[in-house]
This record gives sequence, structure tokens and C-alpha cells, in this order.
Amino acid sequence: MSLQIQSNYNQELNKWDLKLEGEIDLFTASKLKAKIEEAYEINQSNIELDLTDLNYIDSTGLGVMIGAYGKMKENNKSIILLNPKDNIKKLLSITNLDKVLCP
Amino acid sequence: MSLQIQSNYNQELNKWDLKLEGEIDLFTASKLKAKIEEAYEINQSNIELDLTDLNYIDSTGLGVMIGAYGKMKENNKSIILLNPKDNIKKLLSITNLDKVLCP
Amino acid sequence: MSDILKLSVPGKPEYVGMVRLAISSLANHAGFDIEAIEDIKVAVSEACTNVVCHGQVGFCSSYEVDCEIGNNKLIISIIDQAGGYDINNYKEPNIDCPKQGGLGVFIIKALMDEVIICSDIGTGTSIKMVKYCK
Amino acid sequence: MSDILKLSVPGKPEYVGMVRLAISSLANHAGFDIEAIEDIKVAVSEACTNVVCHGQVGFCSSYEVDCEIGNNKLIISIIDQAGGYDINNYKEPNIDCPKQGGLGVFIIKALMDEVIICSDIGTGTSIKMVKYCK
Ligand SMILES: Nc1ncnc2c1ncn2[C@@H]1O[C@H](COP(=O)(O)OP(=O)(O)O)[C@@H](O)[C@H]1O
Ligand SMILES: Nc1ncnc2c1ncn2[C@@H]1O[C@H](COP(=O)(O)OP(=O)(O)O)[C@@H](O)[C@H]1O
Repeated sequence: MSLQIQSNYNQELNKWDLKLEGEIDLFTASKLKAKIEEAYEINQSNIELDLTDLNYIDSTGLGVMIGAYGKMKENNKSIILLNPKDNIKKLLSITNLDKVLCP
Repeated sequence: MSLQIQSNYNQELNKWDLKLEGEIDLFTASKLKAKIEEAYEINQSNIELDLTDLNYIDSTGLGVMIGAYGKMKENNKSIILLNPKDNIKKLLSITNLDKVLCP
Repeated sequence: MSDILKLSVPGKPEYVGMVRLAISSLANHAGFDIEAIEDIKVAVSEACTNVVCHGQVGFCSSYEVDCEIGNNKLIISIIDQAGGYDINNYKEPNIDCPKQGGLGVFIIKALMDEVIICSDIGTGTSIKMVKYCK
Repeated sequence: MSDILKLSVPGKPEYVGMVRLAISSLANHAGFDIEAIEDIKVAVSEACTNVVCHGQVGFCSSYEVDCEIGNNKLIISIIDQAGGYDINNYKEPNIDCPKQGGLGVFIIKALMDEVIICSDIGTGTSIKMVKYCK
């Protein structure tokens, strides 16, 4: 019932890799928000969220991602999601967010 | 929240190997009882329960094991538990059942 | 006859995960497949999140999650005394123009087979959702 | 101030696992370590099992699991209307002479820091158990 985040800055490709593990809900979403903002403050570069080990997300977590997407787009930066599990894919598709977050 | 049991008869050593996976509680204990009785009917030999992947047991499951132990002892057969996890070890020790079931 | 299970949960973020766990265990026993269990988990979470987030200022008392495990269906009601809202003001999100927030009820309706929301301003809200077992 | 969480659960074997899951999530959030969480799970399970197994013939209505998540402690009460029993007749098991049955209350007392059992014959039983967070 918790969320672990590993963040790595990839010098070569000039992007952030954030690996999410666990669940994102109302209780853990603020952690994701803080980590994204922290990373973006250090290096204003693109962000990739690796969802391979993310088991659960709901609108609170999606909201954080949309929020980050909006802010980053203003600066011509992107945030994208990699390897979402089927349940998460379904939510991204229902909400049409796959169009912007999983190009 | 469920219990899987794999049973194998070891011809060479003339014993049953039962591998338990999951949880044994009031809901699943009858499955263990049935499997032990079934095995014992086919071959009246010693039984080893491999608990490596058993995550949970309570008095209902322990009761099934004590019951089997009693019946088998009458016929000079043994039932023993292998590789219990720490939480299960603790219960076996509190109830003193390690003395008879984990020799 | 169906079984009735009720939870009374403090209106705080840290307990939503517990409700989700309990509900997924129920749905599992009721015979739903993995996809349906996930749907139910998300829908219930969204409803609980709404209570916790939109309850009137200072709301932190408890809300109720009532489950009826019937033949081939699960009925879940989330009932709060958190002040209610005007459901006539509700607007579906424009999903072609993603914005933060406003997705909860939309997701619940997409994932569950039947959804009925009643809200009484000054009192509270109840949302009843049904999922059929295929 | 402590948080209060209540479950009302049908008196059937298939729901004991759900109670266990819910309680372990609570204990986890309350800051207990893995060993203590396991202790609490087993103790609660034993109490629920007793309700389901020893409730009077035909008992299959609901019992209550009340949790109080306090500062550094968790208080859990399992309350049934399943007919009660004479607690004066209770005998500790002789653990040097293993026999099937009779271990539940003994295990609960071994795993929890405080245990109080009240039973009213013809009505029901309540068992209150406390675990302190070290
Ligand atoms: N239980 C509730 N109590 C009070 N207001 C609610 C409740 N549920 C929903 N609402 C209102 O309905 C609106 C839409 O909810 P929703 O679709 O879940 O989006 P979001 O929660 O992201 O705003 C909320 O913004 C809120 O005003
Ligand atoms: N909730 C309850 N309702 C009725 N009787 C109970 C309840 N809890 C315990 N008992 C009685 O107390 C006895 C001892 O319980 P316990 O130590 O758990 O062992 P066991 O359940 O294996 O018999 C039970 O056999 C039963 O007669």
C-alpha cells in the first residue's frame, strides 16, 4: 500500500528516468508530485515514468501526471509513461490520457 | 487468500511430499485436511509438509496437523513440517507443537 | 440470500487503501475476474477519495462503505455525511482536453455497470454502484 | 485523537480472510513492524474464527470488528451476538499434550498485550485486545 520512486538522471540522453513501484492513490500521490517537481527543478529535461512495477493508479495519480504534463509542455518538455500494466492501460485509455502521455 | 497444495509421492523414500502455498485459515483448512487424508489413503506412509511458501496459518490449520499427527502416530507413521517462515515458527513454538511436528 | 458487509471508515487519505484491499478480497470471493476486481477497486477508491477530498471543511469523521454480495453481482454504496453537493452542476470532463481533476465520477461510471448518485446539500452524498459477474 | 474504524462482517468462513487483510493494512499504517502485524492478524483471525465456529446453531448474521488506532497502540474488539458461552468453563490447553482444538484463545493471549473477554450466555461475546507499538 505504498509508493516507492527511484529517480535517475540520464546525462547522455538528457532525461529523467523515474521508476515507480507500488500504488498511487490519494495517500501517495503527493509523493509522486514532490519527486517530479524536485527532479524538474534540478534539471529541466524530459521525464520518463517507468510503470513496470506500478500496480495501481487512480484519478489522483493521473491528475498529478496531467499537472506535470501541462507545466512541462509550456517549456516544450515532455513527460511520458512506459510499460503500464493492463489495469493502468485501461484507465489511460478510458480517460484518453494515453493520447498525450503514451505517445 | 487461498491455499494451493501440490502432492508428490516419493517412491524411493516411501513418503509423501506436500507443498503448501498461500494461507491456511478456517476457509481453507478443510482443503488441507482432505489432501492429507487422500494421500494417506493411497499410501500409508510418512508425510512431509513443505511450508516454504506458506504465508499464514492459525489454530484451524494447526488443528488439522495435530489431527493428522494423532491418527498417523497410531500406525507408527510421522507427519513433519519443513521450512516454516518466522511467523509460523513463532506459532509452532508458542503452542509447543514444534516439539512434535518439527523434530 | 446475499451477504451484507459494512465498513465505517475515518475520512482520511490513509484509510482509502485499506478499503480497496478489503473490497478486492470481497470481489475475489464473489468470483469476479482480475479485470473486474481492478475495476471495482478503482471505482470504490474514486468514491472514497471524493468523500475525503470534497467533504466540507473540517470533515474528518467517518463514512460508510456498504457491500452486498449477491448472486452474480456486487453492490457497493459509499455514504457520507460530508455536506453534499449540487449534482446538477456536474459536468462531464472533456477528455480531449486533459485537465487536472474532474475525472473521478467519469471513471466510476466507465468502470461500473450501474451508478446512482444522490446528494443532499447540507447533509451528504451516497453513491451506489453495481458490478455484474460475467 | 484516535481514529475509529468498524467492520460489520457476515459470520461465514469466507470473510475471515478479508478482515485479516483489512486489519493488516491498518496495523501497517499504525506503524507496527512485520512481526507485530502478523501477531495482530493471527489474533484477530482466531477471534473471528471463534465467532463463526462457535456461534449458536444457525448463526450466520453479522459480527462487528471495531478498531481504535491510537497513539502507539491498536485496540481491536470483536463483538458478536452469537449466543455467548460460560467463560468460567474455559480451560487453558495443556500444550505438552497436543490435541485438536482449544488453542484459539490461548494463542490470542500469547500474541496480544492485553485481552479482555466478556460473554453473556444467551446473547453474545466480546473480546477486546490491545497491542502496543514498540
Ligand atoms: N462525496 C462528495 N462530497 C462532496 N462533493 C462531491 C462528492 N463527490 C463528488 N463531489 C463533487 O463532484 C465533483 C466532481 O467529482 P469528480 O468527478 O470525482 O472529480 P474531482 O474529484 O477530481 O473534482 C467534485 O469536484 C466535487 O465538487
Ligand atoms: N465468540 C464465541 N462464541 C461462543 N463460544 C465461544 C466464542 N469464543 C470462544 N468460545 C468458546 O470457548 C472455547 C475455547 O475457544 P478456543 O480457545 O478458541 O478454542 P477452540 O475454538 O479451538 O475450541 C470454544 O470451544 C467455545 O466453546
